Amino acid sequence: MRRVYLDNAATTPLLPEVREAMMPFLGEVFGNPSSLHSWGDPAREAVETARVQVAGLIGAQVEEIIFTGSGTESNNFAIKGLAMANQKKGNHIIISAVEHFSVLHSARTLEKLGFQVSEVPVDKYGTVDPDDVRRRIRKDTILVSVMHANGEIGTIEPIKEIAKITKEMNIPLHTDAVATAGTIPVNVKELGVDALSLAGNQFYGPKGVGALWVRRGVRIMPLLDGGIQEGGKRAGTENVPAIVGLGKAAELATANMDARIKLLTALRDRLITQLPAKIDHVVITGHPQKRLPGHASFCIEFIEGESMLMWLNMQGVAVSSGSACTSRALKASHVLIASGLSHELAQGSLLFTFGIDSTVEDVDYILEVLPPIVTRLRQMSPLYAKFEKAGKGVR
Amino acid sequence: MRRVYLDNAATTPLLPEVREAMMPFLGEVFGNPSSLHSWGDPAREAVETARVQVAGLIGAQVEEIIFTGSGTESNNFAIKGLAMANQKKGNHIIISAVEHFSVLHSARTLEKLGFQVSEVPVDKYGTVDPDDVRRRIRKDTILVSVMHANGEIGTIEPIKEIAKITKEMNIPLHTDAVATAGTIPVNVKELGVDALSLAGNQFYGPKGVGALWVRRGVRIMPLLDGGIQEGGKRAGTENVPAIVGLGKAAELATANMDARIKLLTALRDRLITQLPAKIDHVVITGHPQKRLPGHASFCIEFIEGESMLMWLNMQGVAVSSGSACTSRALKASHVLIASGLSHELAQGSLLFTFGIDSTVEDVDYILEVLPPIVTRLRQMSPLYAKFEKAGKGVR
Amino acid sequence: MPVYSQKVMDHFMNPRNVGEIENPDGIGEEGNPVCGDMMTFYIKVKDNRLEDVKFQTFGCGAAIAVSSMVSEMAKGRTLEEALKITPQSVANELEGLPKNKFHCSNLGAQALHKAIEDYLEKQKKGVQA
Amino acid sequence: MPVYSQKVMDHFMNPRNVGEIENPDGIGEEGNPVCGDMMTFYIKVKDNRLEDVKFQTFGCGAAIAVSSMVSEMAKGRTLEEALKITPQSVANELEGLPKNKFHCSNLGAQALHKAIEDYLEKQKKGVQA
Ligand SMILES: Cc1ncc(COP(=O)(O)O)c(C=O)c1O
Ligand SMILES: Cc1ncc(COP(=O)(O)O)c(C=O)c1O
Repeated sequence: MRRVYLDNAATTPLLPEVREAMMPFLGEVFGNPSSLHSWGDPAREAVETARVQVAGLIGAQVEEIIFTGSGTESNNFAIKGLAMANQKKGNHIIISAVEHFSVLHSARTLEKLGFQVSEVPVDKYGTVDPDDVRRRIRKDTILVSVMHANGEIGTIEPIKEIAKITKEMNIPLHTDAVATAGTIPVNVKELGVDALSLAGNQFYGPKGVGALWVRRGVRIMPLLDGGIQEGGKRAGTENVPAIVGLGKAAELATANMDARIKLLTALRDRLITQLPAKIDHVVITGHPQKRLPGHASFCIEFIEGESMLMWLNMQGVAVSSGSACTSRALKASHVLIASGLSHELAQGSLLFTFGIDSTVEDVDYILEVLPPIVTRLRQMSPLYAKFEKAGKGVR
Repeated sequence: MRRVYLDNAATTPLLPEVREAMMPFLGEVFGNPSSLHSWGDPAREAVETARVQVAGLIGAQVEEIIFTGSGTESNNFAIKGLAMANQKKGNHIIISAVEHFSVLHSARTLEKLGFQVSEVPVDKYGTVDPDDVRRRIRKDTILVSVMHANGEIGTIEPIKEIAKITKEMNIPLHTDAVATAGTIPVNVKELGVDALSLAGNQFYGPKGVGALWVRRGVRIMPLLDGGIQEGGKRAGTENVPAIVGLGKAAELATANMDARIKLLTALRDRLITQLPAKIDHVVITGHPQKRLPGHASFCIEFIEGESMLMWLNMQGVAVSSGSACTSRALKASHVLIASGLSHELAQGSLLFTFGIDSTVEDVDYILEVLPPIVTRLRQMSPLYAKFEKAGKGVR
Repeated sequence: MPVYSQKVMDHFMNPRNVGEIENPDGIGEEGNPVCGDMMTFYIKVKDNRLEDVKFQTFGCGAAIAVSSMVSEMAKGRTLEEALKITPQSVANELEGLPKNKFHCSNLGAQALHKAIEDYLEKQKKGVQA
Repeated sequence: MPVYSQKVMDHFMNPRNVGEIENPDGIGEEGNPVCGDMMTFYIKVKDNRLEDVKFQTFGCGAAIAVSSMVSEMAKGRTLEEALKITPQSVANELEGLPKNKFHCSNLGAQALHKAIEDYLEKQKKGVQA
């Protein structure tokens, strides 16, 4: 059976070149970078090389890169660490309504500790209006965090415009670039942000490693206390092979970004234009243009995501959904709801995220196998039956 | 040149079997365990297999194992998470004076947040007296944390006896078993603790992965907020290859523990008995009997650790030191100072930690190369000159 | 994939008794799109027995399998017997349901009961009228 | 290993002028065992020149290399010239020192200056006596 992996937003495969780069550090070169003897030297040098590579990917100063264990850790570190370090100036933070849970729930935890959190709403494309950020800024606002792009609906947020406002007001701006760094150009200077999260497994690097970039001079409290690895900002023995892999993945992403974007955009656009031609009552989620290159997301009306996902899986296709049944919390994606979709429509969420191994044939395979699945499921859907009887949509 | 790695306390090499177990997850099997499609299945199953293996290592219930990114993260999670979750009952926590920085500095951070921290002193062997713990327990004590064994001086602490006290008083007891789990028998039921930290790179598993065991029913607040991986207790895409490696390393440690202990104990005892016969004015640090099997630690009087370490390194030997110059914070080991050593003596700290690849020849090589180094350095030491003139020790 | 039993997968892939009954004797609806699962059961009753049972389901794999299984368990049974079908007995017949799926998707028995109640209600009204 | 320059490694491995001078004209001690580095300098002065310089050092590689370098830089110089030796000039001659090592281990120049001051002090006293 054809196997088609279209869930690169969940995680990407490791590039062979990245694995090759990691291998020595899973073998001979096992030293601890903190060690003063010659077993530590190559490990330490490898970590510093990776730091240069990651800094290069986002146009940062090398010493400003802090390696972490995941995108989630980077976000927790940023939100909690920046808020805690600036507590004397105030206790109000602003995030968008479509942030990843690692930002959202970090903010919830801060609320329990006495911080106040404002959520900026989004429009029907999931886009934040910078003026909505401005309106929420108060005298005691100490942090704004808006993601660079959303992994569920692909929408790219106007970070540059938000940064103009936060800069003017002298408030640190963090952006969760887990979905963008290594995928589209990300330059911390051009964006104008003060802190930025990224993760290896989003651009063909390893799992278990991420980075937080924090502009020099911006104070942050460590999330992991202990030894003085990472300039005293993130304790713990460095995960050398994973860091090396992240560095290599960053280098390859920098070198091949244009070509990758070209490929992914073509595949995405093919699916986005052709799927609605094959299936009625399909809504594209996220911004129609300002979206991640390999990211095609839809809601298919009258039916539910998990059952589509299961049928697709039986056809060898891997996708995601933001439906309640596919989430372990059994709640429909907060991103879809924040974008104004009804719960009913949100249950029909399907998310195709292409990767650098994807092909036109993959798209065509989807266009072939999905319509009969939709038909089948609609035939047993009470919502579809009602719609047909009423002769109109139920939205 | 002979290469002799005697710094296994810093990190251990990856066992070939462990690497082999990890390899598929750095290749074909790259799925996200949270994914509902068939790319997620083998990743999820592998993580659950590893959970069984790690639970087996420490005699825990499988569901009680939470995977983390390092020993440091496990300790931060335990100290901060247990304290925060029990804040309503009180705000006093007790730790020992010889804890690893990841415990010690977590406690410092809690102090900044309004918690009160008592430190239990240790005797000259670095051993905690359980009665000293008892004396510090107050009505508002919500957490006690004492490490299972110290990585710098090898001393094994009387956790069972401390657990009797904390159980009687109904206070959660955490133990940092990073230096013991996978090395000596660790059974959470026998120890009687409520939470326990361990790390992969201490027993021939990978870097970048650890685990926290928390007894069912003990409340803990997440350190990493976000998705609901790890039962909602530790968010972030699982580091599948590293978790698989940790599981395999745990399995091998369980199977081979007795043989390993026998080997390591013999090497340790050979060095501990013979080094003082070859070099005058050597002090053994840590407990003479109740110590980690592969752990031989000394202070060599009148000279400083880094210069010994450099000379040993030039002879192909890797060791550690607790001297100020070898620490990045430029402070002598708090463990040595807490054990009552003078700063002067602490500067002469040398730490040999054997591993399963170590041999009798390694010990003999040390006994051959170290004495001339010590002689050479003492010849240029003003302290040694004074001592010789005075005709007596300077301790 | 969610850890579904073979039985669940079978009923998900080949659901029995899908559809609508024209002029049914009773209709029962359960669930709502917010939690992601919704089921409608249609019944035809003859001599106190469920002569026909059909359903429509919007929902996850488990919800579809549950509906199918309920329809199969109910068909041909007396009303009293059908009212004894419980979420637990459905789950048992399906050789288990994932823990987190139990409550949300296992609404089939309730939907069936509602259809029977609807029938009984109508009967009462018919008698009264 | 700490990132030491070749020059540092050379002086660490082959320190020049190690030892004590019998009946020195001046002695200077700097540092203490708490911070981990301690140096003693001995000087012999003739015609306002450092005829001989020796040292003893307890400390890390950098501390040993610094002492050795200072002794080499000072030997044969006039007192005035020797007093112009600074931690920075020593570090420069050593082709750099790791940043975190600069302060703690780079006490050689001070120890030398103390020895010279000791000598000058004694001279003064000798003149006064
Ligand atoms: C935008 C964004 N932020 C953060 C994360 C968290 O990454 P992880 O689960 O790898 O820690 C993700 C994961 O997909 C994401 O899409
Ligand atoms: C007793 C103990 N606890 C915790 C740690 C922290 O481990 P890591 O630096 O791998 O996070 C160590 C490291 O050696 C240790 O010895």
